[in-house]
Amino acid sequence: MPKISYIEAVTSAIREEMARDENVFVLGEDVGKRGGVFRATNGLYEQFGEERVIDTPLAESAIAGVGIGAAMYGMRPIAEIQFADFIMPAVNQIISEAAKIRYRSNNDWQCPLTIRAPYGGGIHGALYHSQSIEAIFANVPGLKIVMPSTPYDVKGLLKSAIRSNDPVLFFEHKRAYRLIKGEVPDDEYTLPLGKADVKREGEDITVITYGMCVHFAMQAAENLAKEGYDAHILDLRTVYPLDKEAIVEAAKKTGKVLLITEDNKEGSIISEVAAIIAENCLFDLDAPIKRLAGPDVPAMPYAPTMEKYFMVNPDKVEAAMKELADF
Amino acid sequence: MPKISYIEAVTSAIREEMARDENVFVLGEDVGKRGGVFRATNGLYEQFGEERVIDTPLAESAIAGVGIGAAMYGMRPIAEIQFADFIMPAVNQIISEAAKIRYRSNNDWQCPLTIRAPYGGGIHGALYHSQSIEAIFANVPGLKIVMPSTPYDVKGLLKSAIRSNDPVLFFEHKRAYRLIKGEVPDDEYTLPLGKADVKREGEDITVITYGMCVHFAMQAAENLAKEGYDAHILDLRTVYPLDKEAIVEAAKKTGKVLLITEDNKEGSIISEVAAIIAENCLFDLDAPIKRLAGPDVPAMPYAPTMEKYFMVNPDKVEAAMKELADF
Amino acid sequence: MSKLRHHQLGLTDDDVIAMYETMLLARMIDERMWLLNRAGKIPFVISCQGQEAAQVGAAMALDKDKDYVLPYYRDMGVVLHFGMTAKDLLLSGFAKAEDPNSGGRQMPGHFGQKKNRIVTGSSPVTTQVPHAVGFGLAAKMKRQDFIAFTTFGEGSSNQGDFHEGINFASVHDLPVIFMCENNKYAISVPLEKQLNCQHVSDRAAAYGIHGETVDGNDPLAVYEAVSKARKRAVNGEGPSLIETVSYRLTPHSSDDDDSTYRAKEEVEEAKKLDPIHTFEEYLHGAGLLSHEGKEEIRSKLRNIIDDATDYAEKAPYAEPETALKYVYGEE
Amino acid sequence: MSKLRHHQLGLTDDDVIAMYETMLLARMIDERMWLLNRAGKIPFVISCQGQEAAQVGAAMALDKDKDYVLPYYRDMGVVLHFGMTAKDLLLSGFAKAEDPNSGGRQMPGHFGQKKNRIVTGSSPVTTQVPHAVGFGLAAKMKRQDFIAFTTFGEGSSNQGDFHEGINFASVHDLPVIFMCENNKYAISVPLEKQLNCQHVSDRAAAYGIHGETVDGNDPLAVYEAVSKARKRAVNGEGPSLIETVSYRLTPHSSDDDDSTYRAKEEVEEAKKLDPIHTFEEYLHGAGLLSHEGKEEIRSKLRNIIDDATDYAEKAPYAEPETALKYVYGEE
Ligand SMILES: Cc1ncc(C[n+]2csc(CCOP(=O)(O)OP(=O)(O)O)c2C)c(N)n1
Ligand SMILES: Cc1ncc(C[n+]2csc(CCOP(=O)(O)OP(=O)(O)O)c2C)c(N)n1
Ligand SMILES: [Mg+2]
Ligand SMILES: [Mg+2]
Repeated sequence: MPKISYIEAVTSAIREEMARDENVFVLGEDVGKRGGVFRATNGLYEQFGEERVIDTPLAESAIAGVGIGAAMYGMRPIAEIQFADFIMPAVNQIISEAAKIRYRSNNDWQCPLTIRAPYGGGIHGALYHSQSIEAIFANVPGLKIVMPSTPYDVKGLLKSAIRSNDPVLFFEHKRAYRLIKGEVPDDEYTLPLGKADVKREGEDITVITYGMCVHFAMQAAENLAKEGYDAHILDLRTVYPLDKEAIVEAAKKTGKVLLITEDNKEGSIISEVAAIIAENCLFDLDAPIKRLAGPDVPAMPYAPTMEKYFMVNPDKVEAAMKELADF
Repeated sequence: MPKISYIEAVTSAIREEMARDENVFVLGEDVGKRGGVFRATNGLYEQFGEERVIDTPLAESAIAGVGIGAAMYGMRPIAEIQFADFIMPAVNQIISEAAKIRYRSNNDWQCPLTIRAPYGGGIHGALYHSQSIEAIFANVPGLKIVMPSTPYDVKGLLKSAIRSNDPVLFFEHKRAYRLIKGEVPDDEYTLPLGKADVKREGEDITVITYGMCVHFAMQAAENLAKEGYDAHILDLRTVYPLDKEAIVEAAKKTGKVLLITEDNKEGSIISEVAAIIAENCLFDLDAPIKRLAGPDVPAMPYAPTMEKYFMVNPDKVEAAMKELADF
Repeated sequence: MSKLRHHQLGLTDDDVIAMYETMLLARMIDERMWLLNRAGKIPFVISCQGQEAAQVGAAMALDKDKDYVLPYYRDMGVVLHFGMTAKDLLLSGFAKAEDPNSGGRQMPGHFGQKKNRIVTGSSPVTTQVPHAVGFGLAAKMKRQDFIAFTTFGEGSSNQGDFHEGINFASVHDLPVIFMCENNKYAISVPLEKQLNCQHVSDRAAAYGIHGETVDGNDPLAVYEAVSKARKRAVNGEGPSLIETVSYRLTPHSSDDDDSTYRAKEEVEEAKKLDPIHTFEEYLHGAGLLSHEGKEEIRSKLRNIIDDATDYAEKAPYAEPETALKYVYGEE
Repeated sequence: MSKLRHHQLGLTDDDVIAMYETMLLARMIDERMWLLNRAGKIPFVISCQGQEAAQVGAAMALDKDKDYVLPYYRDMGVVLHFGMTAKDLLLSGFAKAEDPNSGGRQMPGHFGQKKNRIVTGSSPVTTQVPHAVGFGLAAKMKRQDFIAFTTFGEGSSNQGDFHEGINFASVHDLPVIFMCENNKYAISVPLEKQLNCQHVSDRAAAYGIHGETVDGNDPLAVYEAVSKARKRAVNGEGPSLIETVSYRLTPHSSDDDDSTYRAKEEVEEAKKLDPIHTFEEYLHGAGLLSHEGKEEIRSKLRNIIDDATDYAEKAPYAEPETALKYVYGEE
């Protein structure tokens, strides 16, 4: 199988879906000639023309709202928000509109819209180009939130998002774009939304996480394996609504659970994961649930000292895993 | 002590703060001549004039954003969002701006803004006049979120919010406005932000909740007391950042914990409460943590059958408490 | 050629009688809703009263077999013309399962009915504006000759979505008609505290598009403006911003008490221009509507509304646990 | 009376030399930042190049001891005039603890310095527009004679906050100047894909306020427009929308490659109107700047920048755990 980068997986998923279905189109800021500021839509303008790869005015509420309208008509828009941090002006359209269209119309209308946005830190992006913003939407029934960690998952899940008849927020880790490479089959495939994935089987401790932290955990697990600790790693992939069964199963498997997010700790995705475990398999636990996350400060500073202090990294993950294993 | 209603506590807190400090002013839709659609600002226009009780254009992002600017100058604006559901267009101003002003300026600027909004269901408000929306903001360091249950708490906490040098979201339960009455001293007092409050001491089970559900739990506790069950009830009051110490103490006290919110369950405030308990006092628990919440559907329907089905109510609370006590 | 205005606009006598009937039906359903509300039978009403001419005049200028409408909560006149029935509207008022708008999930006034191309709406104002632009974009991409028509109040024209949506449509010359139903109040806040330009339609200049203000009490004036806007739209000449000026004859909603912020005399003065009456006079003057004809129409409509009310009142609510349905599509 | 334009505007010879020096200082700091970026010493630059005339011309028309400025990320010329120093800016470029804007927490270009009434800014565009209105509201409520001045790009004039903010200011006649620095691009997206009106200032009509477009390469034209706007503002005549038209001479930022979306020739053409050169020519023609005088100024500024660079490079970063500070105020 060929190895491609995380961002190439994004581009090829979009390209294939656009070729497959003429109702699929892309809209966003700088997605056309420029091919996106990260170049995720690179080449699509040339291949599909400016009518299907639309450079919009600088206005996120319109990007989402126009996408919603087109989706209700029957198109399958893929809206790009340039940085996840800039999704905020579109929150009303996403939460009040996209998420509620099917429900409020008693299944008469639907909104097959995909919103993509790069998120995450560790790239000197400072307060407004580094945030994890999924928690804002992770209490909004009607939405699905996908945050893949590998090129394989990116491609399969992005295709499913585009084909889904419901709105999907698809958050891509911007540091993973060029850093993470992986095997992706040439043949067409999709992966189911809403399903977590065991990325490593293990017996001693369970790590549940998503995004870049999956890679940190995998790396730490290899180091710890040499010391005789065997980690089980569950990649949530879809962070809302969560795959409760997979979470409970993974927690029960080892009885020691470490939850990791690079988001601020309080009120994050892993809070709900902890709640699910505490509700469903408390008596299977041999240690308190442990959470590793960013500190509760507004966002990641620019200066390298403070950015590093904020960020979850492989060392912090390894230390937390070891501490839990030794509990 | 005189008994006043929940909404009278709101009005009198604002009136007293406006009288005390000329920098305090009110802005929002219909807050002037109309005195607010719920009449929370009743009489203030007459008393303080239209310059300090400002009917704004119908634009929430401006209400928040203009409030932020005025607050940075040194004013103490109280912005009313007519229904909490309509805070969505202001999310960018609240999350990207208000919450981060102190941090991003390294303590050079600050934003003493209070945003009030009525939330909550059970008033035939349907999908867009019934929601609990606190979870959207409960992952945003820099904000404080207050959701009081009694007139006494309303008055003391709203005054503290107005005097706070940081932005505070102050969510008032609209069904409580006229339904809930309570004693409020004539003398000036304030209550600390960030502190939960034990509303009932008990030994058998712990209920942790906020807003209208506090009253449901108190009512259920009285019924259950007759059956010999003694409930301990903690009112969170400030739902972000949470009062971790009080939560852990309350959980430890009985070892059986019921968490209640009228919000959708997944990703709600009580998810974080569960996580805190699972992290800090797992071995003190005698039963799995139990959560009672709204179902994970976009929002509460209008038809009375479905609205009732959605809503937490005293019967559902009593049943859940009893089940937990019998565990 | 006839001197009658409606003939000059290409409308037949039957057309204007139909126009009148739809206006009157909207008014009479609205009045029935208030009665039911005051009798404690339905929890909420939000009215079209005073805006029927703007709504029906505009709707009749559209192609009701092709165009998509994204109405706001007062637009009973629009949805009636587009195929919603009195029964549908009463079912919505009573929040019954059979309500085609939402199955009783939303308040009345939250219109939506896919088979009639009435696009589902919500409560937060102005969100429908970018949606309409999305429909316009789809028309352009799919080379279809429908247009999208959306409405909102003058207060709502101050929301960011108004600006962002119209700007997008203007850059791409999309076939969309934006119609502001200026009724002088946003709940209690009068026009002059909402905006500082003379006409809401002055805002068209910000987008380089056609802007126009017409008398919202005159259905023929509105018909004319919207007809021309539709022609421009399908010819690729881009969107238009039309403002209809009228007056909100009722309180904002059944929860409102307008005596706290406006004088009775002001309302009485506005009632003199009530479009139902002024249009009746026009039809009378044109020899199309006699006193008896009027009474006949009224009693016909009253029967329709009586039947609809009966039906809706007796219809069942949705089962409680159906509240769990349709969060996501069935896979 | 002198025929020299600056004299007619009430500016002394010293004033225009100061104007030129501030423009040039901004340009030279910006150039230094690019060198440091390309040398791998600082991670990010976003430029003022091409907009110095608009920025300094405007800033000099304000009262720098009273007014509040809410600049956007390119406004180095504005903040320099309001008292920020080369050292401050280099400290920000290097993200050092002593950076007065944010203590190294924000990227360069995110200005803020309370003592100079430079209001802290963020990355999401246009959020500063309603903030400026809030300062204007405070001025009115507290009967102070300061005004608020805010800037943004033409792309950013399509955000909802532009509309909502200016509308609010217009309804309340607040002392605010909204200045759009139109540099023809929003990253890669050219003007004609951003908006459909001829001038961004046409949008003033939507708010019934004064709108005006001026040559952004001419600091005197900008000075004049902003002076008049300030006068109107303090006289209670409300806000103004001023558009300065120039060109973005650099890529969008140090992360951008503009060759993917615009022709070299277009940039070269625009460089002929580079305000640094055209204003030099004006001063030369006025007999105020000789070749030697120019070199003297340049070498003075170069020394200042060298010192600032040295200082900033050696200055310490904030300690890691200080990242926890200032989430909330100390009680
Ligand atoms: C975003 C938002 N904010 C506030 C409200 C509450 N609200 C409902 S209608 C209304 C006034 C609307 O005025 P206008 O746009 O003039 O329409 P009208 O009701 O006069 O027809 C307000 C403030 C809302 N529905 N949505
Ligand atoms: C809300 C938001 N969306 C997107 C961005 C990313 N972004 C930064 S600058 C920019 C273009 C701004 O163009 P313009 O307003 O014309 O200002 P210019 O950079 O040309 O001076 C974009 C899209 C942002 N900062 N904020
Ligand atoms: Mg109105
Ligand atoms: Mg620009």
